[in-house]
Amino acid sequence: MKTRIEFTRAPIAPPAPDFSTRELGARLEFFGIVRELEDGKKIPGLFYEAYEPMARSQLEKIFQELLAKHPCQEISFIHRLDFVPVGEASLFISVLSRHRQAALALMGELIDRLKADVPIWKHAKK
Amino acid sequence: MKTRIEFTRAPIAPPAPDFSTRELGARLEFFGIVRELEDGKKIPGLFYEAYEPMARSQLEKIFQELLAKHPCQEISFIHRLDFVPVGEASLFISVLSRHRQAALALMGELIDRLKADVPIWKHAKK
Amino acid sequence: MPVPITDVKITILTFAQTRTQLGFAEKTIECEPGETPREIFRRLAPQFDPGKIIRVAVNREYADWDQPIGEASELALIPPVSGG
Amino acid sequence: MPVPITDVKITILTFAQTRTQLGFAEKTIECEPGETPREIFRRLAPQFDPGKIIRVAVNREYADWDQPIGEASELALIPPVSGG
Repeated sequence: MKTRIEFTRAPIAPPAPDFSTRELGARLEFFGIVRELEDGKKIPGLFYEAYEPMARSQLEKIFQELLAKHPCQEISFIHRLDFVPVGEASLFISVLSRHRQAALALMGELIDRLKADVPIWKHAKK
Repeated sequence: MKTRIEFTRAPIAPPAPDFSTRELGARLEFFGIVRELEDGKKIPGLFYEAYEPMARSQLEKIFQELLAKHPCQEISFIHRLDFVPVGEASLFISVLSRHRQAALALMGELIDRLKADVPIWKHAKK
Repeated sequence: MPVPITDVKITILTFAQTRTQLGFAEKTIECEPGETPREIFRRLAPQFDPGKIIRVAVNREYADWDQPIGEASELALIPPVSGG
Repeated sequence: MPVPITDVKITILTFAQTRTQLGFAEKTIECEPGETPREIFRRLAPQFDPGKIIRVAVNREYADWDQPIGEASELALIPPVSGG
């Protein structure tokens, strides 16, 4: 089981997938993209801030909980911070697993948990 | 609503995402990868064949059914045919949507339907 | 005066294990519009039994083994699929 | 003979709207181990009310507003998160 958490201030560059175990049949990737309308108003982008050490430990805990339910072999999590322009990714998650069902279930629950419990905030203004 | 279906004999090159509507908050990508063990035996890869015109019409029908349930803006579907070596993708699907839930639900159901009803077959030998 | 029954030309396609079972990938034959897929395959390959596993497609749509083919031009055997 | 209560140094962090509400991003203060987060913030910013919406983290874990902080070294206000 490999997990990776990254916070970056640069555009997100998804990592190359590692299929070296040769037993991974499914790779699922999610990109969260900044949309042009926020609460009905046109915006140029969003600012993100994180309580980074706590966000990391929360994510690690959530990963372990979810991996116990949905067997997957690898999770990569990248969140961009500071200004993210409209049309660019603020979030990237990839999940590798033997079977697609575990990857899909884990991905859905991970994003739900992220949006409920991981100390990251977005703002229309800095 | 944009849909795209491609069958290719070359390695799968995922298309660049189009966020030109600027209202798409979620992009989900699935890669189905050929695993080294098939029925417990080590293989160098798998051969895929398709009844291509029927596979296309089945997929179009499935897309329309699923889009009516799960509002998404774009589906790209690429299936590789002939020999696909272990560790390479036989299948790529991307879904763009406003909200992640629709993309996740559509992706899960689309792969289930693919594996039940779309005339594509894999073989260990040519 | 009854209209004479005109035979229709139909292309038969086989895939995966049905290709091995029937020994051909594609064949064009003459059928009557009133014939069903089951009757056509019984005539074409008496030893072949689709059982409950092999489906049939008429003009690229899943069809009933016992429904007359009408003016269809393509008939295909669809063994259990395994794409993905 | 009672052990004298030693004050602990604790770093207070604020994020998002709580940063504006409290007027600082980070501050180090002295607290007693028996103090709770609620008591510390009442002392630090009497006008601030976390209500039911703002959570508190003690040493980078969600904690109870009314649980003494003990030997903790970091206290953070966590308004509703909105990552993703």
